[in-house]
Amino acid sequence: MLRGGVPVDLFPFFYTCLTNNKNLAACLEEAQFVDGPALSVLKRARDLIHSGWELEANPLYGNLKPNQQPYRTLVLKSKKGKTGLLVDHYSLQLIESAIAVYSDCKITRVPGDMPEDIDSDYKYVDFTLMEETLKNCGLLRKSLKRTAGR
Amino acid sequence: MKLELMKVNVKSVGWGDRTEVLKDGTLKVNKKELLAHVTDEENLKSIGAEIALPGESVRITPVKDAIQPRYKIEGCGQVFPGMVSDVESVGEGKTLVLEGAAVVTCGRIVGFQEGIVDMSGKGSEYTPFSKTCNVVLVFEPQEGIEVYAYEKACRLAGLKAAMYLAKCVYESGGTPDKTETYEIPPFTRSMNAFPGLPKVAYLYMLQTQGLLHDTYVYGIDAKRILPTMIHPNETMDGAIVSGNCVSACDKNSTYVHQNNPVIRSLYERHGKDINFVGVIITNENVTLADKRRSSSYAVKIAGMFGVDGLVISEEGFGNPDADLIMNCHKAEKAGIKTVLITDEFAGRDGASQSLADAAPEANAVVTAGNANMIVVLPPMERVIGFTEYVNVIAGGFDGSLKPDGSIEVELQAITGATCELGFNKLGAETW
Amino acid sequence: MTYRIVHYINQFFAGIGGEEKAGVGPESRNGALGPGMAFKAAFGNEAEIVGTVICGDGYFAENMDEAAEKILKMISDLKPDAVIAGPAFNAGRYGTACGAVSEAVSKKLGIPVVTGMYPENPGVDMYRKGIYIVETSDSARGIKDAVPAMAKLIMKSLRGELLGSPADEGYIERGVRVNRFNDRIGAARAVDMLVKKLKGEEFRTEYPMPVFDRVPPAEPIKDMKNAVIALVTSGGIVPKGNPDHIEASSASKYGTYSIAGVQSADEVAYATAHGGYDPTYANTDPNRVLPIDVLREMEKEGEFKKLYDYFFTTVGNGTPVANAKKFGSEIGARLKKDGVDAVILTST
Amino acid sequence: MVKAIESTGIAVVHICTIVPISQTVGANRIVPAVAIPYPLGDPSKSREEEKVIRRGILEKALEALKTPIREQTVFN
Repeated sequence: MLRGGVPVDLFPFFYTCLTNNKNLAACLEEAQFVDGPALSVLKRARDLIHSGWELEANPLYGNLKPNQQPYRTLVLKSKKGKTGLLVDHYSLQLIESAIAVYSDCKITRVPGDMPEDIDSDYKYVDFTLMEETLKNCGLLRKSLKRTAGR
Repeated sequence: MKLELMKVNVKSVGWGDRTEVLKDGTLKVNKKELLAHVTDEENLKSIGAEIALPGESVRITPVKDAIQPRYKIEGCGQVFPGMVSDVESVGEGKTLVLEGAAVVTCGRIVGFQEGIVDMSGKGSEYTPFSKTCNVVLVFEPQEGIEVYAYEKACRLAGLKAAMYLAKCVYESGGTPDKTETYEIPPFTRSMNAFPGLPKVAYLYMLQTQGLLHDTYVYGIDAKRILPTMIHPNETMDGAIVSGNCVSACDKNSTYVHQNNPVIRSLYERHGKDINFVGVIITNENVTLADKRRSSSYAVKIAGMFGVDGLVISEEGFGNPDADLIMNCHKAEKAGIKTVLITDEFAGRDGASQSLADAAPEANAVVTAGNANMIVVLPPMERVIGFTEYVNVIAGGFDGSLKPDGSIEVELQAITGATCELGFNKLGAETW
Repeated sequence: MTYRIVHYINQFFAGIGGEEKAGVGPESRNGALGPGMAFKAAFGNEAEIVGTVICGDGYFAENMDEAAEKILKMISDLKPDAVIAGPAFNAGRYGTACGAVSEAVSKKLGIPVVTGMYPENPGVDMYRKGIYIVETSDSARGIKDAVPAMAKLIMKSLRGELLGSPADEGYIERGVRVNRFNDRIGAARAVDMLVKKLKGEEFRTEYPMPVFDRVPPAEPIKDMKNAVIALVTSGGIVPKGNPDHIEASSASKYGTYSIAGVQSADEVAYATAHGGYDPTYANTDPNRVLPIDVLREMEKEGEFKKLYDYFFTTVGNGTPVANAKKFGSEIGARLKKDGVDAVILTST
Repeated sequence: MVKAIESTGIAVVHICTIVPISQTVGANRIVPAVAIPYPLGDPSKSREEEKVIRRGILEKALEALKTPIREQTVFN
């Protein structure tokens, strides 16, 4: 079986990407696109974690508040083969606390609620923050470009 | 390693024929020469230069970085190594400092970018850069260049300008008003220097999440480093440079890296209450594996040097809270006592959880304040930069720009307001 | 102008009677009554107690939502500018009622309100976040200190003055973070703190880690054979059909269901409402989460005396800490009242 | 929830799968459970065997309730 153009057996893990960012999804071999706010991405990830997936990257941003950034992209990994019901406790703890942070937020941003120009910037920054991780996990097919000074 | 900072006091800035510091402390700047020096036609369509002084009715936004003008006049290397100077190691010899001056760069890298510096009024109480005499550079990108190239061009232009100003002052015969000496001997000696005093190091966390959230050490993107030792004096020569454009309140601008208050405070107590043995830099990456690796490695270094205590400072919020807590937890488990410096995102009403992570070991925390607090900034007579973006800046929200020109924002929008290096007096308490 | 104030008190302070009268429902009377007389003196000409609303503590505890609604209506009918409740000192159910009434007044009427309690009153933990609770002593003997403190606070609020810190104003910490300028910069404070920590001297963190406000372990059960045990779960097991519509995640409520006579949480009568895990196993045999079957056996064998007649259930998945805490406080108060000795709480 | 109940003075034993989470929420008496979807059972066993497992966990829980402790304790 090929995944990202590479035989799966070469790696002990395979990865998946959950995102509500269309521009980012377009740069990936395969992405699970979530049509909804960032919180929906987190909840989808929680479901995956309960079925044995682990978070590759932290579910919170490093400098953007949930009430600013409408986009969220998560990379999860799974050990090859079926992992059954072994749940990664740390991932679960992280995703639950991230969900709590997002749910606590009084202002909810949804994709497309900003002027197009700024919306694209948010998509772009979401991409740049995950670019390195996506690359390392072999999920990235091409880079998202964005020119300055529109 | 010994470094002398030769400080020339700057009390005002004005344009002039020659770049120099007058007897009365006025920094005169030849605007044309300055602009010619920093020009970058390939990436920057235009560069404007303006002056903003403490107390003036001026707003600068969106501020990208602030840099203190410095220039090495003795010793190896030159300021901002690996960025605008050669990669040679710095931190030794003599460095001329224009104390009280700053180069402030202003450019819209992304549309939602924040960063307000008000030179007077309510906002000026919160930003450190209302107290400095600022030469403000305003950038417009060349058409068609990519965002990351634009960020880099802005970053380099600011550094060049800062170095240039200090260099001109030196060459025009500027004389220092005071000299500060910073010295820590080699480990073999420093380790035995003050028997009886606890050995203390500083664990210096750098924001390294990705483009527009990066920090550079000797020109290297710090997300690709393993935690390492750095001499505190190196930071004074600009070995650490900010490439961070997001979250104005708690991104560490290059200015605060150059003037790291933790390092200054540790030096102040050095030989009296503590034996300050060094600085460990570490990063704040996004993947869990990187976080685990870096926190374990950094604490291991601290352990190798047998330190008794660590001051740990964070940069940013959200997932870096996890790094902060890991660093703390692992250090305490290794028997090293820690004090953390962070800021809080407790919501506008202050009732939410301040940090995204917590540990019982984190029993000694200094806070730089709740960044969600709302402030109303009065209208200013002059605006440098672009205010139409204030409506969507990080701390702002729809309607934050009022018809009368005042803006209602979260503290987060104000540059350096909750600096997690502990640069300010702002804090928070439980009511 | 003279401000109009309404006072909320329980049956005891209204002079209706003690525990035997705790079941009386809400009523409204004109003017000041009981401790209201002391408030009246404290207010002088600035404010007037226009009415007193009374409710029995027992009645309130058993009919919380309905009682709060009725009381709120009585209060708003008196057109007050502000409300004072209690003080409740260390009376648990009275404190809970004062807290609930105060919170409702603050949220729904949007006027100033203050109550008073002893810090260990369970009402404090439940309501401190949303309202001002003046710290009082543990018994009614403290009335002479409580009244002026509460009066001062309410008058300040009425005049629109900003309230200062808990220490300055005498109220119990609400747990909100407020920015303040210190005398020294953060870095200097940090190094100072480290020096103290290294020397083993006392230091005070500026940000106490919230999650770790531990509760000391309760006393163990000495006589298990005579103990009443209650079953609580965050695994979301509910009577089939989920009659109270407990959410699959981020639950805003919990359910209380009778298991008197129930011998097993069988798949016919029970299912899970939890949205965070694969529900197949819990639905096939809900005893896997809510172990009624085995507990009944153990009860019969005399391992403990009795399984409490109700179980409490919610979905732990993504439920905000504040909600979980509120559920816990309410469940705890009820169990305490009913003489339950210990709780088995199961989570998935 | 555990903490709030215990703050009334009633002893609580928390039977849960993810012990670190239980520790974080401040439970004092913790008994580890089998797995998230079936904390007190095991679908791969027969119903009778499952009851034995369940009994074992619950007996441990009663034991925990009888044990005087001074700090957070996991009863394995």
